[in-house]
Amino acid sequence: MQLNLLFFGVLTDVIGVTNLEFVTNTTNTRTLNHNLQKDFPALKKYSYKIAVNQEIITEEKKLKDGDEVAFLPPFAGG
Amino acid sequence: MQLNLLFFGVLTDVIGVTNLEFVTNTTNTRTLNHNLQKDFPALKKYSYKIAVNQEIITEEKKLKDGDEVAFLPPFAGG
Amino acid sequence: MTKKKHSVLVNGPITSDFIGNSIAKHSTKTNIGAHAIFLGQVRKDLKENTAVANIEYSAHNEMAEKIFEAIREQAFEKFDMVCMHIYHSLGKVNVGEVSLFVFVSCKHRAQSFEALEWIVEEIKNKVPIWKKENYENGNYSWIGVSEI
Amino acid sequence: MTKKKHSVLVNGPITSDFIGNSIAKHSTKTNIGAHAIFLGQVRKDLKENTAVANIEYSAHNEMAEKIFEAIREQAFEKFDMVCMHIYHSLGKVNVGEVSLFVFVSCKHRAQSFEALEWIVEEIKNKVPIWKKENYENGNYSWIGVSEI
Repeated sequence: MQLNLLFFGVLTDVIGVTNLEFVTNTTNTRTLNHNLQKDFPALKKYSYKIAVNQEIITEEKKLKDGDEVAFLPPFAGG
Repeated sequence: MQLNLLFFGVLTDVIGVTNLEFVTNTTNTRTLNHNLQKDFPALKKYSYKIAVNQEIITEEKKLKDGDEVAFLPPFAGG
Repeated sequence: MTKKKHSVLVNGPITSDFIGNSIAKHSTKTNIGAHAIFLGQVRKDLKENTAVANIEYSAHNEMAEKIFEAIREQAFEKFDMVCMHIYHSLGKVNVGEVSLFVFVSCKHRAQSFEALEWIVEEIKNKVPIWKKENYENGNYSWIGVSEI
Repeated sequence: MTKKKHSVLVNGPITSDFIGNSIAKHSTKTNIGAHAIFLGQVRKDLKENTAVANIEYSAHNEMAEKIFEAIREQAFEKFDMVCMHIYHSLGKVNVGEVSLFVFVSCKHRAQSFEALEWIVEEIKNKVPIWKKENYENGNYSWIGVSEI
């Protein structure tokens, strides 16, 4: 299945892009995050939240084809 | 001696003027206020503070020639 | 910290152009991070068979300016402000127009909120200003006055 | 109670003309007695050997607009407001320019202070917006980020 990964703030520097069409067998956020941290070890240095389809998740969440998964460092608006 | 009496807000309606050059033998604010209330009985219907030379007084105060005595109804700025 | 003095009392309403210009002037003060602004606008309150047309402000001008200055001094003692300005109308201000403009500028936002509210309350409580509500039917009444 | 929706996120700085015009538009709302306004201005903070030149704002736009709308709805539930508006910059905003404009209008002042502070804190805490400080020497840093 394909996920639409979005990276913001400092994470765009870490990943090198803001947007990643990601083809994967991973079906939950925990594994997705784990795999990304393997591919991009620098990710581990930062704290961030994950939003699936624009809802911030607080626990592991199942993923389905076409989901948007956003990686959100601490907010700094204003 | 002569006092410069100033009336504000609703008191300008009661006295009919905003400014009164007042020649008197009265030497303190209590008597002055009392005499004014005799001349203008409607004054008694309103609450107001008295300021002598732009300082609000909380007790009776002696008056001297040339003093400014202001009659101040409740403030309503803003 | 800027403490430039100006006359607080101004004739007639405070225009949105004036407010916009005041804001614009602060772009050179690059140590400011937060502005908090209060505007008092004249409400068209309804009365029996009529409505407010305008408010006519009067003051003991000299005494009012002294007290505005005292509020200013105290505000700078109490709060960590970069600068602050107060403007208050005298004379007629129509419904929908602004009669009070309080403008507080600080490095950080927390102080700006605290200072703004404190200053507005001080103005309401301590400055010898009076307002006469003029109604559309030609009547008027003095605000804040209750007969004893 | 007016709840007209507009896009909160705007490109570039929020100008004093825009703010002045927003204020002017409220003169027809004659049930308003008190406006409280917050403006966030970009500070020229000093860093080792350099200083902030501008802040570059980015957001998860769609998610941010939804959260701004939720803050708006909650604010109308919590506070007795006549109307309220929020504008937040995206992209570069230079030092001295305004990047956040929160405009609360109420019948009475007490609610306007409370609502203003609540809304600003909600924006700071809940909206997915990020800022990158660009320095005069060409370096930059992301604000609010601490390495674990």
